[in-house]
Amino acid sequence: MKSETKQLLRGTEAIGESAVRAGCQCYFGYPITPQNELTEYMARRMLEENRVFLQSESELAAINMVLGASATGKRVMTSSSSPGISLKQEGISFIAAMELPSVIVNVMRGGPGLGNIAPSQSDYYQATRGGGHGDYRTLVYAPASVQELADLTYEAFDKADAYRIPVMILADGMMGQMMEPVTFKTKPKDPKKLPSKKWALGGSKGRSSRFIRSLILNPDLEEEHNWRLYRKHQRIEEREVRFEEYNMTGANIAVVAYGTAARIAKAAVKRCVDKNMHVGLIRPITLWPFPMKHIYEAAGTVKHFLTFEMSAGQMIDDVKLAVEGRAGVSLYGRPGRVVPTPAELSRVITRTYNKIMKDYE
Amino acid sequence: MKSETKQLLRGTEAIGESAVRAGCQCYFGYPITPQNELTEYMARRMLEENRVFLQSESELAAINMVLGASATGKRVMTSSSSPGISLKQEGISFIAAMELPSVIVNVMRGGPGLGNIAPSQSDYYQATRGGGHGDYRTLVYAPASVQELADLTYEAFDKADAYRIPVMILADGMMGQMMEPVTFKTKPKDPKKLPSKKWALGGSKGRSSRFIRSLILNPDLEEEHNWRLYRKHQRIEEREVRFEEYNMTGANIAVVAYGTAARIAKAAVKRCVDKNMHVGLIRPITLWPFPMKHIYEAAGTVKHFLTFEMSAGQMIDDVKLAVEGRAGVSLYGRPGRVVPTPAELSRVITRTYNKIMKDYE
Amino acid sequence: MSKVMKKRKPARPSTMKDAVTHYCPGCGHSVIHRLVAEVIEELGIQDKTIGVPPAGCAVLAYNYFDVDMVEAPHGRGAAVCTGIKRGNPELVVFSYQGDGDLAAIGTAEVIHAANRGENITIIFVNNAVYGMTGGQMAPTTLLGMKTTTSPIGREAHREGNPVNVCELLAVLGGSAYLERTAVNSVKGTIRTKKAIRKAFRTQLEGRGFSLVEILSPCPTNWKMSPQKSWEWIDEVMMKQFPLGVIKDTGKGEA
Amino acid sequence: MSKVMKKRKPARPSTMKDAVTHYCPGCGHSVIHRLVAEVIEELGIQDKTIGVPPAGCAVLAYNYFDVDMVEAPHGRGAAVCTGIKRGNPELVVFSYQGDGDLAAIGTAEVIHAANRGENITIIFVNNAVYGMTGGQMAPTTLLGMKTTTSPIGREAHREGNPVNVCELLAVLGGSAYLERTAVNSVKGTIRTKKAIRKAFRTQLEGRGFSLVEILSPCPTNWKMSPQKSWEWIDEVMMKQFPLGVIKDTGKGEA
Amino acid sequence: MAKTAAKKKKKQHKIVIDRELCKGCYLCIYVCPNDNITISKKLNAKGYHPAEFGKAPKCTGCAACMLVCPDLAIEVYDEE
Amino acid sequence: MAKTAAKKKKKQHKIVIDRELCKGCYLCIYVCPNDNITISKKLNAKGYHPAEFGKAPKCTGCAACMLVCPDLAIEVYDEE
Amino acid sequence: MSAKTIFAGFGGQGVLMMGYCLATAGMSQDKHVTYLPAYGAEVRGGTCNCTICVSTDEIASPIASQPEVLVAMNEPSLVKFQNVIKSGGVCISNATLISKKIPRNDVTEYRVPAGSIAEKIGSARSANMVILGALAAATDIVPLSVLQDTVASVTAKKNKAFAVLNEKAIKAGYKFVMDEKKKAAAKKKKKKKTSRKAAEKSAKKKNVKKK
Amino acid sequence: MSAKTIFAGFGGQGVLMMGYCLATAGMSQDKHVTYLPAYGAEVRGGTCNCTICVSTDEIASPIASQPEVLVAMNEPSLVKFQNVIKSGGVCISNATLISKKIPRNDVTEYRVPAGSIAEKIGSARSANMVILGALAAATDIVPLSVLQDTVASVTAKKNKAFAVLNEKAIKAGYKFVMDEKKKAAAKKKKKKKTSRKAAEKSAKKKNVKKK
Ligand SMILES: Cc1ncc(C[n+]2csc(CCOP(=O)(O)OP(=O)(O)O)c2C)c(N)n1
Ligand SMILES: Cc1ncc(C[n+]2csc(CCOP(=O)(O)OP(=O)(O)O)c2C)c(N)n1
Ligand code: SF4
Ligand code: SF4
Ligand code: SF4
Ligand code: SF4
Ligand code: SF4
Ligand code: SF4
Ligand SMILES: [Mg+2]
Ligand SMILES: [Mg+2]
Repeated sequence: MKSETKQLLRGTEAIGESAVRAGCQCYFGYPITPQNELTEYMARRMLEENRVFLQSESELAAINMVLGASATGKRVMTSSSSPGISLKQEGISFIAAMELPSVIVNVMRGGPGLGNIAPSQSDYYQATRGGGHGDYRTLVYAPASVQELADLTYEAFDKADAYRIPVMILADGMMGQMMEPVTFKTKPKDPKKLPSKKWALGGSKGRSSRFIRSLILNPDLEEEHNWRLYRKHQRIEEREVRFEEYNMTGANIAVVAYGTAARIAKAAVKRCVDKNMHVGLIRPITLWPFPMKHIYEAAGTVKHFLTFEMSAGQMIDDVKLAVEGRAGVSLYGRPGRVVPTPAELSRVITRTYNKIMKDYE
Repeated sequence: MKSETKQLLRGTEAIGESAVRAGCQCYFGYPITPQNELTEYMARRMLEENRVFLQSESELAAINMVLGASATGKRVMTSSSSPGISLKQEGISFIAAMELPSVIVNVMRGGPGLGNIAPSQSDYYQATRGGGHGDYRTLVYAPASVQELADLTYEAFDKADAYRIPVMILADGMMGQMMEPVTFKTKPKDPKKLPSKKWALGGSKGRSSRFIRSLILNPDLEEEHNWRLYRKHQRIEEREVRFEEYNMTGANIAVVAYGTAARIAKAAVKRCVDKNMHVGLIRPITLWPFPMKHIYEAAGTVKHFLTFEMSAGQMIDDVKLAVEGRAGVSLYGRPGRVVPTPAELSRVITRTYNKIMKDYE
Repeated sequence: MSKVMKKRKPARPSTMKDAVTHYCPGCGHSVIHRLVAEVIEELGIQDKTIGVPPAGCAVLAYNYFDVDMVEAPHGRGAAVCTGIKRGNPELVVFSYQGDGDLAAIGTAEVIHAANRGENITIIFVNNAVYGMTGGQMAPTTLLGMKTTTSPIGREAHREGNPVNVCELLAVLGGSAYLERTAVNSVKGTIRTKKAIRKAFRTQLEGRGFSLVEILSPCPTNWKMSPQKSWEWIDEVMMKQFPLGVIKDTGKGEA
Repeated sequence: MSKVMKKRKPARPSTMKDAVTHYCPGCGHSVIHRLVAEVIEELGIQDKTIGVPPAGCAVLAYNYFDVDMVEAPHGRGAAVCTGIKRGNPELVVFSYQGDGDLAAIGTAEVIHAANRGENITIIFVNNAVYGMTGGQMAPTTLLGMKTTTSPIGREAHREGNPVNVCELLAVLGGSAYLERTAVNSVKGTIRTKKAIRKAFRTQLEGRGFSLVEILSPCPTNWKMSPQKSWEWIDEVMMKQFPLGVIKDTGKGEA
Repeated sequence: MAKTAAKKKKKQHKIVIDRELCKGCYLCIYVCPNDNITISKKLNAKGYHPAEFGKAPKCTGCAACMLVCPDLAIEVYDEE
Repeated sequence: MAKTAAKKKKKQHKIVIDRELCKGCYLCIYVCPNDNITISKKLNAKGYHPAEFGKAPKCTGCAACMLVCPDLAIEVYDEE
Repeated sequence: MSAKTIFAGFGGQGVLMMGYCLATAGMSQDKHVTYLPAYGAEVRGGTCNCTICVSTDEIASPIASQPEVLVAMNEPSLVKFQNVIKSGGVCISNATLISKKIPRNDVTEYRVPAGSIAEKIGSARSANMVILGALAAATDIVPLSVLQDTVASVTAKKNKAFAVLNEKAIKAGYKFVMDEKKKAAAKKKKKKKTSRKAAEKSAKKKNVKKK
Repeated sequence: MSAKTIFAGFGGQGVLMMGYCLATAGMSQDKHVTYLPAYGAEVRGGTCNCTICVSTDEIASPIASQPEVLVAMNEPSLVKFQNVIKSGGVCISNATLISKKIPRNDVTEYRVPAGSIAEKIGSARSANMVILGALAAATDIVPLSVLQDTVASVTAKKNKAFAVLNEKAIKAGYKFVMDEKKKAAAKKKKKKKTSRKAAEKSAKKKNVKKK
């Protein structure tokens, strides 16, 4: 898996291999479908690389092992799927509060409850609003191909370190299980040569001791801490927004979709374009920070935004927040983990298109 | 505590006593400040009433005990505070998916992480968007006085049963610790005389066996299930919205605040009114469903909405979603658990007011 | 040969639904299901029993058992049972859990249910592996055993030691009846049924927490034929997990 | 009397910060802090030690210990230590946990850390009660003992039995050194320090999981004078929690 | 078992295997003391070669096969 | 202990209690074999009546008080 | 009318009981009341306090950033809160334990030797009731009689003898402050007469200080 | 060009390996490819399948609701997927295990006795490779040579002898279908000649059925 040539990789493997290449030093995880292959991949690869792999007794343990390893400055990752990510919420809140860099992969399954394991996007709220308690955010990447899974996982480690924040890779069962050609574009990093972290713990040799904690009993200091986090979040909102556009010039209707849904959406939009409709696609690559400004600006000319989500409608909140009433916003949701075909979706787009354009005549 | 006369009660005690009066049959909980007094109150009272109190080994265990007892049709409650509620997210997602009625009290503390225990409102997202995985909602009450804590807790049990949904009481440390006069207006319910639940488990005597589960492997059925939940949510959105208004007729600026923040806001608004400003207050009592329609309509005349939250800004999303760009929306957030005084807040309102009115001149 | 032949008591107890299980050929779950169902039938408690299936290969147990059932999140069977039983002491409550479910993620819940002496019964299926998720290491995976997450074989210093659940629970004050059996022989199957009956009786007598740990083949993830799996239980598993009654606070007969 | 007097080795070890603790008068935590700090000082490991304080009365331990520390969420000390130690085998890692923290919410984490033989040390302060949250029942609360959540006294059938943590962990393959001591006498304090030293040594020798369970007074929540608390440990607590080395897989001297 | 069988010598026994329920684990074959069970050459609908009651059975009705059959595929019949 | 003290008979010992560090738990009083420690009548800033080294001490320097003092309030001094 | 009172002292001084009695007394007069303990078991030691608001109107915040009244049962509490008392407010301190005076001129201070008064009556533990009586005299939040009834009914459940003691203690505290008031009034008169000029001077500095 | 193929059968029939080889072959030709296994370890038993898409354009969905090609290795798989094949598509079935024909006229069906062919060659386990060869003949997704190279490099890691077997198997499968095609073409010609009318009639019913 070390060559820089194109290879056919499963989504979960691409994540794993990229993590190894990014210098991930510790992986802690607990099995859950549909991401078992990632845990299994790490079991093999980390052993090969003489790094740390540990199957924890639970997701709770895993996220707290992440907390511990990260506090010592290690690059560290964990992965799970929806119910397991729910169990990690307390830990994630702590990690965010303590500003510990970490990479968390959620290969979503259908919820709520045990749900099922077909592709789903119903953890959007949890990922973007912080399912845990308190004012915090995690940087959320939503890749739409195995190549992008690989690329964004690699970057996630750098962003986590740069902002001292948990970064989430949000994929679904299809992204995780699917194989596609992948090329690793950069050289693997040697964990021993990563820049050192000034804040990290490692024994107080040659300096005074320090501690990392989230308990701040003094309300004034706690408020200060929270505003500090807030300002960091604002910096991230300014700098880290990513999205992809397709055919947006002159579009009357913009479809907004991410991940697997965006792939379907792109094909559906193409079909519509072939039929001379002015339809475009906005694909947020970061879900938080969400491309607010961009969609706001697009709302100056776009008449309607159709969000397509494999959920009962979660991202639509962010689209509406971005649009600020300057254009219509509607939802095509498929919360049952039945991935629609491009043909189906293109019919939905067409219907919406005709209706909107009629209103405008 | 059984008399119907006015008595001085702590918020946590009012919740506990109301639960007992609502016929709560089982309480499962784990200590955490600032709601220990509720757990302790239940320890005493449930024993007196010969009902079930159990201090569980953890919040995880507690929420799953709730799941079990609720599946047999019992009226059941659990309570915790922010980190403990985070730990319960997986269970809440299951309970929502399985449509099991239950009452969950969150006496919020300041987060993220261990944070502190001063009054805070930073679990708004978690409560209203479902911090757990999947498409689900919980009905969320945000009382602003000890009397209201008592009243809404009592009702929460009925609503939970009526909609087969988890209902959350969202309070903060101040609401939980504070004592105020309380009158219990209705007679205590005898748990033995509660209407029976047709769907509940209890052994298959005289009928065929049944089961309750959230695993729905067939994607079509899972989608159907999710849409069914969605329609239920819509019904709740139509019927269960509650809010209070103060001085909204002719208001140029509306302050939006809930819970403790709303008390401060009301006093601050009064001060402004005394100074002849046209300022009103909207206090959502249900956070989900949020008074969307009402605020939308208000936005026809109100020029600006100032949300005041003891967080870095969470409810503001819902206010913006309601306003749809028809008026300005801004935030006065205090995420440090420093409760501002009415005087402070009235200065903020005044500043905003002057600026907005100038813009309109 | 042409004599009139009469069907003996049918293989399928009345407490099982008429469904084909999804289990792999030779899987121990199938047999254990039947044994539990037979005991429920024989004790005449079908209409007052509530079962709690796990997340694990037995996740669909409610499709097979003809009793009221409610699903538990992964590992929380003991807590769900506690909720049911505390609220309804008159019901018979059991959970059915795998070794990942009970001995990994559900450790705290089972220990505290046992410690409190919750009057419930747990059917604990130890197949030394996470079956449902595809053969990862379980707390009960044996030293040296290769799984998808212990690719070069489990070693104590790296992956830790196998957990002996019965011995662990025996330390706790509230555990009343703990036995380990195996379904890898005719005898073992008969013994297992006896143990299950004893466990339910323990509950019916109100004596507290009962658990039967059953060594059970998972031919699929062990990558063995069913027959070889049976032998492996004898030859390897039983060394780590000796059979027998680990604890019994009562005198009652089996 | 007017002779020249010289201060003996000062009471405050160099491994403690110059801070006044927030603990109540007579609280065992204060003493145990000092003992741990002294051992760290004596072993010369101050600059390679990482401590993990709990949620519990000792939540602010990082204000007192002069070593690197990182806070764990309630109950997760063992998991946090595992993360640190696996990533940094050269460091000395300990967590400091109360009985609610370790024996209730943190049960699974401590059991599995012990079972894996994580090479870490746990200082386990058993004061039979949730101190920080105001005196609720802990897993180690004694039968008959009244707490705010066992208002008529703990009874086994309702609130369950006290949990003997050392005895439970002793069953597990990876636990190397387990001892129970008490800080309710001069002798007990000396013995406790020895046990703590032995536990850290166990880690330094790479022998695996070590834990010292320390019976510790909580005069506030026991509603007793400090002196009465000491006596109560002798007269009541030690009956349920006998002192001594529960497990030691090595031969090394104390 | 052997004794009982001897006593009831005259009574005949047989088993019936539901070939569609059978998943071909062959544990029945493994336990049958009299080698009464064999493997069918034909696949069933699930794709397994089901077990078959042999041609020249010496069935004692011991029910061992039934007891271990994970898939409730075996029923034992006794002479009236 | 007693023996050692006897041998070193001529050396004197004393303790110094920091009255502001003391929280008044009186465990030092409880353990001192020679009843050297008493309770101050005056409160300290924290509101406790601190322990005080007695007027006629027979201090053997055994350090029992120092060892059990939870609040590091006691230092032992030995004659040079 | 709306008045916020902070009661502060060591744990064990009956600080929360004082607050509870005042709030209950207010409630019995159909006033709006809130009682807010400084919760925070998460930190042990230090002072303990509670804030009571009694008002004829709805109460916004049960927190007092500027209380009208401070009751300080020990010195650290006095130090902690002395600067937040509203200008023109009242400070009642337990002079048995507190030697300091409040370093402000815009606050009326009553230094009540509650400990010694209580001891004289029969039990040092009634010091808090002495202070409650003092409060009734020093402010108009609730009348003495209402306070007495409240304390009687609140403590009725406990011990009869104790109830008698409490009543005595309240009265004693009340009397002490009334006497002080009289003295102060007398002094003031005297002062007025003797040195009008000096008074004017000091008024600028000491402002509202009436004692 | 864009073609989706579903491979389906029992576990153990090498279904996933077939899919992997096809996808790899497509990739080696710089096409866009996706490989999607029907994951779902959460349910045991039943059939196992995977979907491969090979395309000159970006691939939207790796799921095939209407695959161009179905490879059915056992009867349940044929039954499960026979109705979703795109009209005009291809169905390759393992005739050794499947006696049924596909009940559609708008699909070209190749009934390849892969099991027996493979057995003749030397190992029944190569049945999947026979089918792969058949696929190369029946469709133009990837050329035979590319498929052969791919299989060689994929299986190279394993066993040399096995590689030789595989090559033979692929060729045999290829040949089988090519022969069938020839036969069909011949038949068609004949049919055309002999009964134009009948053909026209049946064309309405059988439509695109070319065999
Ligand atoms: C919170 C959570 N984590 C992980 C999973 C995934 N999961 C389902 S079953 C299982 C383990 C099954 O193993 P075991 O309990 O031994 O049962 P078996 O399948 O072997 O019978 C896991 C990890 C889950 N469903 N929920
Ligand atoms: C998830 C979570 N649940 C509950 C709490 C509240 N909490 C803090 S400490 C504690 C128990 C403390 O008891 P123990 O561990 O015995 O320590 P002690 O204070 O007695 O030393 C609890 C329940 C928390 N902080 N986090
Ligand atoms: S995977 Fe193992 S445990 Fe699961 S059904 Fe198959 S054989 Fe049984
Ligand atoms: S509450 Fe108990 S454990 Fe906590 S500091 Fe006080 S005495 Fe110590
Ligand atoms: S035991 Fe049952 S399933 Fe197994 S081969 Fe025999 S009949 Fe078939
Ligand atoms: S009943 Fe006994 S003898 Fe007859 S086939 Fe079954 S195992 Fe063999
Ligand atoms: S032991 Fe220490 S804190 Fe306690 S009374 Fe003595 S000097 Fe004071
Ligand atoms: S050193 Fe020993 S003798 Fe001296 S005061 Fe302390 S306890 Fe008493
Ligand atoms: Mg298992
Ligand atoms: Mg404790």
